[in-house]
Amino acid sequence: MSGIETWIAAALTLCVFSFLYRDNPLYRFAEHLFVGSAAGYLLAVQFQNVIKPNVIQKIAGGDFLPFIPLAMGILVLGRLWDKATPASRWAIAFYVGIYSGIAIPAYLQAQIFAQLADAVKPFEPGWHAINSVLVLLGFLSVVTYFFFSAPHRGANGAVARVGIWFLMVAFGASFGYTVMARASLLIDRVLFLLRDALHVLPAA
Amino acid sequence: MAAKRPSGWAVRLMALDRRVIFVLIFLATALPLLFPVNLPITASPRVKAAFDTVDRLPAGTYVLMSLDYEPDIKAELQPMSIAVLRHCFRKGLKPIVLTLYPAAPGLIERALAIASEAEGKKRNEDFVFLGYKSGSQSVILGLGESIRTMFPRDFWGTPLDDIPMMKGKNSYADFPLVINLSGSAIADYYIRIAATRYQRPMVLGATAVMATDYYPYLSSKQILGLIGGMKGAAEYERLMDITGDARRGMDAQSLIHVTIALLVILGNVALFFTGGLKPGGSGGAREGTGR
Amino acid sequence: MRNGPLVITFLVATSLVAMFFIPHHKVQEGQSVLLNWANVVYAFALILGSLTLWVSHQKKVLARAEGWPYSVVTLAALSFVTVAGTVQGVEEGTLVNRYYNMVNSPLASTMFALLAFFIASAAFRAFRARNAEATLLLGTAIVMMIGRVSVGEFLWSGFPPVTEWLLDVPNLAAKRAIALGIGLGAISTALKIILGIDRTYLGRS
Amino acid sequence: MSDALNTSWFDPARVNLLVGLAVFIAFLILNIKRAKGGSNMFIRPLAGLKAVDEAIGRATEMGRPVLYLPGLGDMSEAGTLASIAILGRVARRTAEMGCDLDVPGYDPVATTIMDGAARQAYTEAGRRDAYRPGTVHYVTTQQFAYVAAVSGFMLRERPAANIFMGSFYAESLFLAETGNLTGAIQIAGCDQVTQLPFFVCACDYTLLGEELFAAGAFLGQEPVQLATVAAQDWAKALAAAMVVVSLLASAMGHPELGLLLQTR
Repeated sequence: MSGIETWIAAALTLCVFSFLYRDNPLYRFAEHLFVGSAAGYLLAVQFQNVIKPNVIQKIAGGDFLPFIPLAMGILVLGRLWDKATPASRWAIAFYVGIYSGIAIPAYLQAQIFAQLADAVKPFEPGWHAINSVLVLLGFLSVVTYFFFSAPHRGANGAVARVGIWFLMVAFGASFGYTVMARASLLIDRVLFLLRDALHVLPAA
Repeated sequence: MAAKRPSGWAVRLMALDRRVIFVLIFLATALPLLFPVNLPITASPRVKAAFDTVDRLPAGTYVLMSLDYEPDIKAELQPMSIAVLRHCFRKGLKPIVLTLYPAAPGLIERALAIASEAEGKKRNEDFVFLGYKSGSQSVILGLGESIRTMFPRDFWGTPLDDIPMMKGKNSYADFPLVINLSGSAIADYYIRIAATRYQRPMVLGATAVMATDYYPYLSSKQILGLIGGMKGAAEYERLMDITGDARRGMDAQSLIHVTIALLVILGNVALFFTGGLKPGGSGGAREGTGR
Repeated sequence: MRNGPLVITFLVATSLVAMFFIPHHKVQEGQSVLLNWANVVYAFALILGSLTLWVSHQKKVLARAEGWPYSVVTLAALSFVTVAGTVQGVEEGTLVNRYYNMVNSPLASTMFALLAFFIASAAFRAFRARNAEATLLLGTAIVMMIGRVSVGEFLWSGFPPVTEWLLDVPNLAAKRAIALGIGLGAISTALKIILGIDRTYLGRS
Repeated sequence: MSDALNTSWFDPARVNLLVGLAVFIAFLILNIKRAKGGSNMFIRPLAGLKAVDEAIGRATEMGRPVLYLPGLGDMSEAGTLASIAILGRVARRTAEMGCDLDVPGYDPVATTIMDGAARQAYTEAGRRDAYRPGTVHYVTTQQFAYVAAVSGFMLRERPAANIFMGSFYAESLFLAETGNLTGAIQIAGCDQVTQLPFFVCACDYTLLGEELFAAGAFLGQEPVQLATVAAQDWAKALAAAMVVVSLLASAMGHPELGLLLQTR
């Protein structure tokens, strides 16, 4: 980036940081700039990567199949007028059909079978077996916690309570672990301000 | 409420303005950057495994590198790219670099410039940058068949056939190692396609949050090493004996973590002295986990 | 006709489920055609959304509503980036790419970096050892935070293996159970739509 | 592809998935029959959902809006599909109570669909005229631009209740902390495991993981919807039993059972 571009980037960085003090005109400016720029960028990317190659260029090349999605796309725009809204449902129905159809095998394979296949791996010998048993107990107790058809009372309640302990340790671990990633991002931004914009730190 | 009168300092501490916390965090970030003490860094087994995998390759080996991240998470992955590229260059390996994100080429161009300058290497003699291609998963599949179909020209517009070092290199089979440094599900695609379907040895770099999700692939040997986040990059820099942005940030990383941990402890001490720890006591956020 | 959309959803969805089990190349090609069509529908929905975004800010400007000058900023950025990006493209070296690196990218990464501050304030305010469960959560979080950085290793060499154990054992157990439940919940949600039990998406009950 | 074109009409490696799906559909049909036959379908109460009514009530009293955030998932995320169903219920309540609702959208298709769902809810409550165009409105499909806009809304409009339902990612803590600052009642439901700790910390009530998918059924209390939750429970029990049985079998020297779960 050139000098001016670096300064603009630094100024916008500070506008966002000012949000930590409180909402203020600088943040509000950055927010509105960001919304407009992001929406525009997405439109341009969709035009360049989807509409141009998949519709315009294909139709220009004599392939008329893309008229089908084009027609559905125009139906979606029908939402702008009350009268055309029912027609837009056909396109929505197609789109929802696609993604609910994809979701079923995808979740079945990645979330259910993959997890279960991992859960039934035979225990390793020695110390590792203790960990494997703990993972199994944790798994069963958390599954019990998520049982909706039975109230959390009696034996069911007791097992569910163990499940909560496992959940809390998992949440604590996730929280602690995520701190690391977020701190890295902050370090990078402060490094940018101190080194690239203000030159307080020597260049790498 | 407890029988004893809540201590004044404890009550004030509990009502601490969050902006005070923000200032503390900012100082914990900026001070170590300005005045580094260089706390020791030891490499974890997973990063060591990644390093060793690259280190074992004989000079002249071609490595396929896919660097897939956009500027907003560059903090975690850009230092990693630079460190791994420098390692390849130092060992005389030949990285062929590409990206599947439209906003990434600028970052990668910079990483290549820094790494090649530091190790004295030249474009199209020691490395090739293919640039960006849209279609993520289909590109990863396509690389198994023909790199030239996916990337007819390099990033700067030179046809691949005019680059002597690309001669005879056209699919996964020509690369004894695939390296993917990724901030998204692209990592899954490479594991599924390059590492599993095409049986390529693979090293993965990911953000810290993603990293734990990929441990199972290490035990199944689908990936041979895993570099997680800025910390992983710092460990890699340590193994290389170089100092990059990741290592520069590690003191700050430690101090931020310690500050947050101390804040949690302080909050609980204050809560204790206001009697809030008694059952039904006041203070703290309302909680409910849907039980 | 009224049930037409329901029939469309059912037919499209069941064919996609079936395609998952049929590796025949023609079927797989058919699937990519359908996915391509869905991408086009998405692009038009994005145009629709952007139009409504435009209209809502335009209204604010015309009515001189509170904060209308900010809406001018949104409208200006939206029109500039859309026009430049559509005409010239968004690749490296284009105007929009420079603009993206100067505006979008620092804004996004700084917003992202603010999370470090919020994580600290949330930890201070909400991590209170009020009961056994809350104590477990905050204890684990502290061990993880200290244990995974240099200062932790410096204090006690046992920290890194403890953090690994926390991730590999209790964390794995809980996440696995949650994943199973989410998988089943997701499948049943999708089935409800396919079978017409849930019609909210069509604006029906 | 270097391998020849595939011309087979069934992938034998996926037969186990097909069986799994068939079993689940069978569970679903059985339970729907039970429900229609008048069996009492019990679902244990979810504290977070009982609080939804209370939160809308409070917002009405204070004359401030309810903010409903549908998550940052697209239509391929089941969390988004669940969120659409929940929005239908929430909109119905705000319509009945005469409370202002605001739904900023992230995914353009989901936004279009949710606009239809909310409009319908107002019509059913007999308050069609009260539905303000722009109640459900598209913001942008860029994570932190969306966050910037929603945080600004929270601080300026001060909604009395923030309801987060759907797939949330890194923005979870940003939004929940900002909402906490404004003193709103916050109820969250999220299917992204890594984000749950942040919601648990910063919100008053959190639906964990799959509770999000049961929420629509719970709010409606219609027998057929509840039956789908019961079917999920049956499947969970079956899965847990399979894990235990195959571990026992492999301990006795028969690891084959576990291999049935391998997929490709």
